[in-house]
Amino acid sequence: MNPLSAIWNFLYRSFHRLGSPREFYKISTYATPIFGLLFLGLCLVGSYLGLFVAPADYQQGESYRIIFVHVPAAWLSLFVYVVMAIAGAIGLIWRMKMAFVVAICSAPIGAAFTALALVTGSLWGAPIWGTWWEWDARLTSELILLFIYFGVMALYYAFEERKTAERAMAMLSVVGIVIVPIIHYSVEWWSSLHQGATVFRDGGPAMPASMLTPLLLMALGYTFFYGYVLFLRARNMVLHNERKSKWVKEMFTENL
Amino acid sequence: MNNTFILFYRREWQLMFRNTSTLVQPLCFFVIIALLFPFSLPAENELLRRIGGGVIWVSAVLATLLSLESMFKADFQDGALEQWLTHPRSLAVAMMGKAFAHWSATGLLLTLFSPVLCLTFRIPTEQIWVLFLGLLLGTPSLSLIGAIGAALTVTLHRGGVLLAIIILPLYIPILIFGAGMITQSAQGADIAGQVYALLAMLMLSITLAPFAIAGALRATIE
Amino acid sequence: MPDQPASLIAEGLECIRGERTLFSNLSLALREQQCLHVVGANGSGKTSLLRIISGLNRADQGEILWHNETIVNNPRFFKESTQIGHKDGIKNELTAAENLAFYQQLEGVDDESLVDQYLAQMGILRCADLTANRLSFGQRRRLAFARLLQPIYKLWILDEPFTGIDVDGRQLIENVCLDHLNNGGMIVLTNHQDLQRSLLGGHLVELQL
Amino acid sequence: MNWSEFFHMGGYAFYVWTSWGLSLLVLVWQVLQPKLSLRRIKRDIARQVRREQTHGTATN
Repeated sequence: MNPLSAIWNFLYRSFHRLGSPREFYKISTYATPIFGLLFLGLCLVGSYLGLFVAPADYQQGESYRIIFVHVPAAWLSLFVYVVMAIAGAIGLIWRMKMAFVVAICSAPIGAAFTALALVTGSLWGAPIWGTWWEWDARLTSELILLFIYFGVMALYYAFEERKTAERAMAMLSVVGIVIVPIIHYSVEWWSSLHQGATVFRDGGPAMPASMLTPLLLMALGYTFFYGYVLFLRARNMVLHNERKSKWVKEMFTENL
Repeated sequence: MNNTFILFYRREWQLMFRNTSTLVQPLCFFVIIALLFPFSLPAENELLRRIGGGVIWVSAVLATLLSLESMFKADFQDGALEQWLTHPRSLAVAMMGKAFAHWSATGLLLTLFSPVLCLTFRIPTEQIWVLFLGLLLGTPSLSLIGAIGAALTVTLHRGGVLLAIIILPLYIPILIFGAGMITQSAQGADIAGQVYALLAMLMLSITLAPFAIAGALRATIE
Repeated sequence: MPDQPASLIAEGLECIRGERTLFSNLSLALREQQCLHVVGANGSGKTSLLRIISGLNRADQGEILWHNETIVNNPRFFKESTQIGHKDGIKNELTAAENLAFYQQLEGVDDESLVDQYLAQMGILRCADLTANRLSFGQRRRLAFARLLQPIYKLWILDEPFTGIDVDGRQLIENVCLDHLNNGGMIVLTNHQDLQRSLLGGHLVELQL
Repeated sequence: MNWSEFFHMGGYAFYVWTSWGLSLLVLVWQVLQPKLSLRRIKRDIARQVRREQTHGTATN
């Protein structure tokens, strides 16, 4: 067997195994703590480098250190949405139970990080722009994204029948993924009318490595954190959804 | 009469003319909302002229939203939707016919009436045409995108507020470009960019929204 | 023709609503000229089964075959089958004739004389120009059935077709069903009462849920 | 390094520490919430299993 098809077969089988709630539960028992430890390690190192090692910015002074919590949160707000929409699409197309679970468990995490990105952005803006809220393209589209997250969650909780709720919510997140980039560009165009030059004085890509390294570490750590919490939430949901099935009951009979 | 789009479009018109309140209500709502603004603002003609375009756009969005909730309600309650779902005709094309009928009864009507409202806001003639063009290009997208939300909430008893939460964020690009056109033209700037943007969004919603509507109906009716 | 192959086959159907399993491992086969009577207590999943057979809902397990092909996304099945549920798909604002004409146009036919013929067959021709909200419940039921008379439908799926109509109406609908079966059609229906003594008795297959 | 200087953050202490503090709060809450609801779910399932074993009936 050639290596490519071996890899493909492995991926295909793991995909299918993860598709079964029981297998997911078994595999995630080991995967969850690994994600948690990776998050903890990366973010501790990132925080240390960001707070103690990285030098002060020559324009913004120490205030720029907000970047190390703001940018990762903003990154997650988008990344989680993409994962949610892709999982929703997979669920709709292949009628896969676990894909819906991933999509639904992602929504509150994404909303939390979107809100965090907004608040930290505002806290950063206050000393630098001199105002808590600026109709800046990034802040504004982040706010709209938060409302889309709220819409997705509200739609899910509006239905009584779980299967209907899952499909409706997945459908909306897929529609959202088409419109979110359009919203972003329209807001960008609009805010360029609104306030002339961009507020962020372009430090540009010329960020020194001493600042870039902790930023990347934090972003990566946050991403693992998302995986960690996603596993925690998904395991809860699987247990609850499958509480009538034999394997869950057996798990609890042993404990009794 | 074998074209699904025409069949459903004609049927919607037939139903709307039997029940003329569905035709009149969104238009009345549109005018009343727009007229609330002059009452709540300082009586300055210059201010009205500057905000008039935006106010009319917001009113158009709200009037569309108001009419969306009933879009599939009757068809769901009397079982017509279930007949279409189990029919070999393309549900997406049928729903496009329905969405365009909805647009003709709300968006198009509002657009045709908007010049009169512009006069009350003392908007100059050349900007009246800019607003007219913007509404003409933007309101079909409002109906098509809104229909997705209407389809998602059709089985819910109190879906009205939820529908607004779902749909209003998605309306923002259309609002930005539509209202932006008037601001631009008031400053004497070129509006071609916004026209193209609205056209692009219209094309996108015509090609994708019908499938999303059909998918949403299949997802929620089951 | 008992040796004829079954047109409608269901294998290993399972339906879960909420947390409850309504039925599982349910199989059935239906030949031409047969009428499947689904029997069961309230809440036993009769309506769910009918919705699954008509393609409105997807079964949680198992599949349904129409002439040996799955009914999922199968245009032939949706062309040849039709269903009347608790909701009849009739528009209050339109007249009886207009309602029927739309369902005819949906099948690509536009023939007013046929509309009149079907209405006459169901005994409601004199109501043709009344809007549907002015029809009595029985007349409305007959109007819903007039749609089934289109020859394109081979399989009728009827949820409680005999509730709420008078003796004459029931007689008429039984006759219409009998004609359909004798012409090689098939029916799947639910009904509270026993149907053995009805006109359909000779064609009946019972399925206990 | 001087600690009081570090906490002072060049005069931006409020903004920087509020941002970091809130981030920490959100992270902790995100972990805590599913852990707490897991206890509730486990209790519910245990109760359901117990009922089925003692009374032999499936509950909904």
